[in-house]
Amino acid sequence: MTWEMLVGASVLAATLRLATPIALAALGGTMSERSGVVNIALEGSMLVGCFFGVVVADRSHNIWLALAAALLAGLLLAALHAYASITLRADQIVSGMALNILALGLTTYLDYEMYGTTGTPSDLVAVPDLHLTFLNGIPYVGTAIGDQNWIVWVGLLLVAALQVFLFRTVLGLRWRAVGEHPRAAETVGVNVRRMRYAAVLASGALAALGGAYLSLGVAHSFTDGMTGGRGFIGLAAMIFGRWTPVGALGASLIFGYGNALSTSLQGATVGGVRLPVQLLGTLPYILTILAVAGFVGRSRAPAADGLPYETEGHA
Amino acid sequence: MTQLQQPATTGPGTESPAPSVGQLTFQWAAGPAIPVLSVAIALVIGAVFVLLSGNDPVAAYSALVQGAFGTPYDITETLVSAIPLVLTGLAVAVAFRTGLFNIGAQGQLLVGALAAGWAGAQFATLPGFLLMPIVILLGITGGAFYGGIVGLLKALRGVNEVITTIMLNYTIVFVMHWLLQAGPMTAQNAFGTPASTPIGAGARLPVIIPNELVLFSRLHAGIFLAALAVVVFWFLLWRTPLGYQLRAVGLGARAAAQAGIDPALHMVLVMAIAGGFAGLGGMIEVSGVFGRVYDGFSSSYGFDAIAVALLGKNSPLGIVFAALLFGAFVHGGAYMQSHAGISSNLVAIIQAFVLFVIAAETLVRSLTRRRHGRKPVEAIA
Amino acid sequence: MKRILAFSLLAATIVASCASTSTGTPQASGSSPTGQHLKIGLVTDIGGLNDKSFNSLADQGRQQAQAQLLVVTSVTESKQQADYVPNLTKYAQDKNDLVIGVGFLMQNAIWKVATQFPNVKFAIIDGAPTDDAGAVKNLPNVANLFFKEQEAGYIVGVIAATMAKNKVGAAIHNTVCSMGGLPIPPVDRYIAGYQDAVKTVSPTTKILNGYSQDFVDQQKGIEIGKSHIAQGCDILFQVAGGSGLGYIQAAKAAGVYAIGVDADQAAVAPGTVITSALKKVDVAVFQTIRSVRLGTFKAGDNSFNATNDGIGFGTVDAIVPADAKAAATQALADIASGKITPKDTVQVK
Amino acid sequence: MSASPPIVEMRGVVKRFGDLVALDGADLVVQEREIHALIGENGAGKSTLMNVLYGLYRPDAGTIRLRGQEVRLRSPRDAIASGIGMIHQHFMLIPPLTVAENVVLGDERSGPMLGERRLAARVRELEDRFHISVDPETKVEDLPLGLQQRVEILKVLYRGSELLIFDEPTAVLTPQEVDELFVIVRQLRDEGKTVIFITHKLREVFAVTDRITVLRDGRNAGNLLTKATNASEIARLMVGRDLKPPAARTPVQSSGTALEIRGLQAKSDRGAEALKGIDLTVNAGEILGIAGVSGNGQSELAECILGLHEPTAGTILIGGADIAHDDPKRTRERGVAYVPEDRRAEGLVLAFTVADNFILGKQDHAPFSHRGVLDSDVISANGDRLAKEFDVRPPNARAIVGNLSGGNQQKVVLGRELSEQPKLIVVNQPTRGLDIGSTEYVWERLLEQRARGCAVLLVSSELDEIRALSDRIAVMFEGRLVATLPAAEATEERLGLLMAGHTEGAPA
Repeated sequence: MTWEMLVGASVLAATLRLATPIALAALGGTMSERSGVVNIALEGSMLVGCFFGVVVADRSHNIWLALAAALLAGLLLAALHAYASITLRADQIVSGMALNILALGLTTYLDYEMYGTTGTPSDLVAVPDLHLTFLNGIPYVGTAIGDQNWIVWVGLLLVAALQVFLFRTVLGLRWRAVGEHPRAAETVGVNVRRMRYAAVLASGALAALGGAYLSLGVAHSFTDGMTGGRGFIGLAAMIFGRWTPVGALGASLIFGYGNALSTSLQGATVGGVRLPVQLLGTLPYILTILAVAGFVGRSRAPAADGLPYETEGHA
Repeated sequence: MTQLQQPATTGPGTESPAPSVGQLTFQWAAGPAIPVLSVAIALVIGAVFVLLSGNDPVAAYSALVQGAFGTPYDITETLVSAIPLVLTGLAVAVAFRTGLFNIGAQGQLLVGALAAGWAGAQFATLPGFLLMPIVILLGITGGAFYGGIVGLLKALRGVNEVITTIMLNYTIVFVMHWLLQAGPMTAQNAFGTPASTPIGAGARLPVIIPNELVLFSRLHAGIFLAALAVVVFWFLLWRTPLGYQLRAVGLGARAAAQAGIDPALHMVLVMAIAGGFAGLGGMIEVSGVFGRVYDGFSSSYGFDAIAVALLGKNSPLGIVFAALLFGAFVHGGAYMQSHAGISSNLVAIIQAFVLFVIAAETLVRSLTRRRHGRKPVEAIA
Repeated sequence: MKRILAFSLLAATIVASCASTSTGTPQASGSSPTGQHLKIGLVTDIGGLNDKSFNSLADQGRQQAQAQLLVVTSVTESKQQADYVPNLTKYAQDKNDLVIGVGFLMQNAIWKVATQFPNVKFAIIDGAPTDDAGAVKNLPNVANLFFKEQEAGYIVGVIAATMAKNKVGAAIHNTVCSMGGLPIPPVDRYIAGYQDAVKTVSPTTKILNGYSQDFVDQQKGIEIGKSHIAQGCDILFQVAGGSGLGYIQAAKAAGVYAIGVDADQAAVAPGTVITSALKKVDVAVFQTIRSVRLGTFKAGDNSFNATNDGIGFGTVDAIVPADAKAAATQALADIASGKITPKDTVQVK
Repeated sequence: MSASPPIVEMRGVVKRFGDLVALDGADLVVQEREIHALIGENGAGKSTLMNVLYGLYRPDAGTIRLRGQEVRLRSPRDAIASGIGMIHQHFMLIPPLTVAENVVLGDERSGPMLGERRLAARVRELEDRFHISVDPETKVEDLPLGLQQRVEILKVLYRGSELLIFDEPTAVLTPQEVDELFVIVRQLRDEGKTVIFITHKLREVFAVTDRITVLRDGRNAGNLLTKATNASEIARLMVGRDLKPPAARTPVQSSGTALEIRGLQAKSDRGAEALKGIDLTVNAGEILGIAGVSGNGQSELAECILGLHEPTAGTILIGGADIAHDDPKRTRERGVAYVPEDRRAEGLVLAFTVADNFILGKQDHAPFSHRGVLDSDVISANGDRLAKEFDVRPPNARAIVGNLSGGNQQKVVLGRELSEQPKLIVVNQPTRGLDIGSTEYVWERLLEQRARGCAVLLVSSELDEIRALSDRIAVMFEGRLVATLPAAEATEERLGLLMAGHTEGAPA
């Protein structure tokens, strides 16, 4: 085992790449739960984002349309969740689970119908990497961040923007108020339902951006179930990050780092003993548990998180 | 002393109680009419999808039903598919009853299976009356241990169980790869199917339907263990002080605490119990179906379990029915594909709609409740 | 259901007499036009029809048979490992003439079901009937369809080594690498043959190997790929299903070369995928169905290897020099003649 | 006054919730620049009527006129736009937000960005104008309840309301705070505002209001001029009968120390020093009242005794044994009963039945369980018996507790806690939010226990309650007991001063 394997520039670069989809999902979760709606359909939103982004990229050869389609798909799935949990006051967990299953079934089904034998085409338009050539000469930094995908940077920007939005703007204040005490917000004229709809839709779009990153930014193709549970890990990152965008990013980075290590440590030996490659795979998960147990401990959810809200006037 | 998930309150009043993750209080007591209706609505929506895919919904559903219940063999296979779902469904439900969201039934099932598979192979030569209890016990203990970790981390460090269960689910998948591909449990068998050494004959759950009755049935004695587990679940929760305590913590942690029921302790207990149910499920699959542990033999029992528990309203009978429904979907879905040429993924879509409509059922319920005049608690003052 | 049946019958009748031109399959001329329609069932493993690997290839073989032979076929996807037995049993109960299981995970299931239905023929891809104790028990009604993956790996290894040695195109670092999904034998046999070829053809070439620990997740494949490329690797051989597509994508993004697996993956990334190590599951399925049709069904081991065109290499990209291609063709011939026996255990882990 | 139309005129308002008729043709007429009391027992319809006026509920029948104009108020937004503001009984504040954020929420007037400092300045300006003082940059969750109420008032003033509705505003305040509130309310009237003051406390009606509307069972029971009426008349109108005089106290019968606390220290959940060395004793057959403003350590004291809160120093002796570090289970085994402050969150499992709540904490021993199995026959018989004995209405032990009224919920708590002959009862705010009838009931039960020889530690911020029940009264201020007086010496004025921390020169 060498330092290069643990903290080399390429490990950092991989950390960022691997953290990005998690962070986007976690960001989506944060926005939704800050308004008081638990959205465990993030995984589903990511997956439909992956798939429909690829479909439209294939049909239109226009990356902007493809991205828009990805976001729209995630948003539409979230809209179902919003309708169920806000309008119908359905159980938010059940609805979210249902939509995850739906997303997996639907994308797998359509993928087979559309690309069953051939796979998605090889000439898909994609979201390019951003080559920061001026960093080339700088050791470490150039390798670490010089060739990241555009969506990585957009994701980082979104973290900053949403942190400011939630905690420094008027709308953010109302957003949080609705998640903490919807009655109080409503008595001062904040439209709880509209706010929550916006939040859930936003969360779907954010998760779908994470999906689009995977399919259009990274893989340039679609395979069934390619999100591989990142939406759920994003959920964990949201809680670990204490329902703040910056916290969610931090949690995602820890997870991404563990994941990067499980790659970089392959072949490494400790005291002459080779690390079994299978066990390296546990690194990101164990690292996350240790991090949460070690220095974060309990975190408090928004007070009204997961509670359906009944507008008084209709009683 | 204990950390509670109750929202902090300002003045003396709090929000009126509303169902939340931890407070799924509704029961099948209100009768199965609404779930049955929900399933029907979901089937209609599913039919639209079948139509859109260019197939005949009537043919599809008749193949689905025929595949699941068409012959005695199919019925026994539907039961075989339902057994692990019953156990993992109980694992999710018992935690829900104490206010915890156990996404970890999947991992707990795998640990139970590994523990049972290890014991069954390690003591393979023991006679059944000795070996079977050991294997059952190890399966339960393995799952309970893995679930208990979640409870302990929550009790001691306040770690949200959603995080731990998700992470532990993934962790065990990789540990299992190692154990069964290149680790201490790996069997030396032909062409390297990653699997453990076969368990001894005494650790096998016998098939309970003789060939003369149903030819080649796989229905094994695990169904009795599953039935017993359902009874234990019911008895534990509604007939024992411990169950009372678990439900009290789930529905009112602070009230339970002041009455001398330590929520932290009960969170550990309930996660161990949940893990025990799931672990037993893993043991049953190893002893009743496979005879050894195959790497990755369970891809989704633990996740379907969440749907099963929710669909079954966390009640014993509800879980049995929900597991049977999902078992029928699994087994009948295969037949639908081979005989009606309909993608098995459509079954997943229909399952999703069943759940979704169940979720939206709250609407129906709240409408009926409103009509019967249960006023909002704060409405009068 | 009837509609589908009727349509396939019609199609089968029309096509049955036509000579096949695809994928070097022997012609279906032997089929008797007056014979009964055979019923064939195919059971995938949990990878499903959409795996773009052996399940998908097996299904192509089935469809080809449906089109060219006088057979009625259907397919069932397995969702869990516990489904193998009932899915095979249902086909046997429904009086299929041949039931094909895809993948070594079904070895025990095929043994169980085949012993119960001695009058039904079975075939298993990548395996042999295995009893509950894990011992291989050949059965008179089961054909075991084996592939010598190490031979396919060896041949593409020859191409990779030749290019690396001669520093062709982007391959300038004299380093080649491979990535498996998990270190399990069917994966490692490919990698073993590949490494054996490189060591034989170009002993100075550096060899790297890694595992994505996954057969689905593309991003993990990409990360291994990036890590390999950073270490100088410029020819990447993937043996990891969907995850391997990510490995190819990493090569494409870096402008280096990749080698596909199982199916011909040239179309995945033209210009990047220089060739593919083929494991002709479709051929094996088609031939087995045909053998039932012809009455030449052979129980026990059926090896698909260099001698019978069961393995091979796929479309060779234009960048590959003629000498490399010639060396590969020669290696194929040498393996077929027994001059070369590729190793089947991985040397560079 | 007849020159201009009344600022509020509600006529024939009907509001039903399912089968329950909350308002049955209620009228309310409020003139401009007056402080108008809306008085009635719990369930009389006061809050419902105000929620209709505030746009939270839509009436099933009736009209609302504001300054003669008929209006339809569909939401609080409409009400606010019409110049109506409500100071809610259960504060509509968001604990993790700052005072300033709470005040401006929904009407931020600051462009898209918040600009915390600008907001704070704006709120300070408002505070200066109405002589209300609270730090705008503190988080609401860090404020005592009295100050939180000021935030509620600021919220309403910030929105330029002309009519302010105070919904039971004194329930959580100390006498000093009540007086300060009255000053603020009068100032508001003098600034030209109109105030509706919902209460069921007669004293407050006479202290501050100009005119009175009495509601009973959703209908008007009387409209009176404050100056021209008296307490017994209003009480009769409210209750529909004459009130019993407060039960007379008999002298302490027994002696012997039931509870002895020495040097008790504890930190609050937030880590602040909550108890700074408490010494007290409670004798058998005695009620010791702990008076004080909420948040001065009373809850921590009660919770330390029970074992819900870990003391950092000191001893708690019961029967000679130190129970300071025992958990609630062991403490209760020593005969300690507990009536918690927040009965909905702490006292009861709302989703359980009445019968199940009666055995909370007793579920694991005889007669309710034997060898780890619950005895459902005994549990339901016990439920029926206690429901009857403690007058729970409806007298159905299978009813879900969450559906009962506050008074009946408290009866369930009492039934559970008092039915096993405890040696010591720790009672925290036992009548908060209860109507007169229920309050009387709770008091009687506590006095009964005292008569039986039980020691009672009564924590209450209601001076009436403390004075009506206690044999001795200790006053708590900032984590210390600043004085302990015999009940006879504890005048309201003296207690009030002590509660505010004035230990010196308190007139006897």
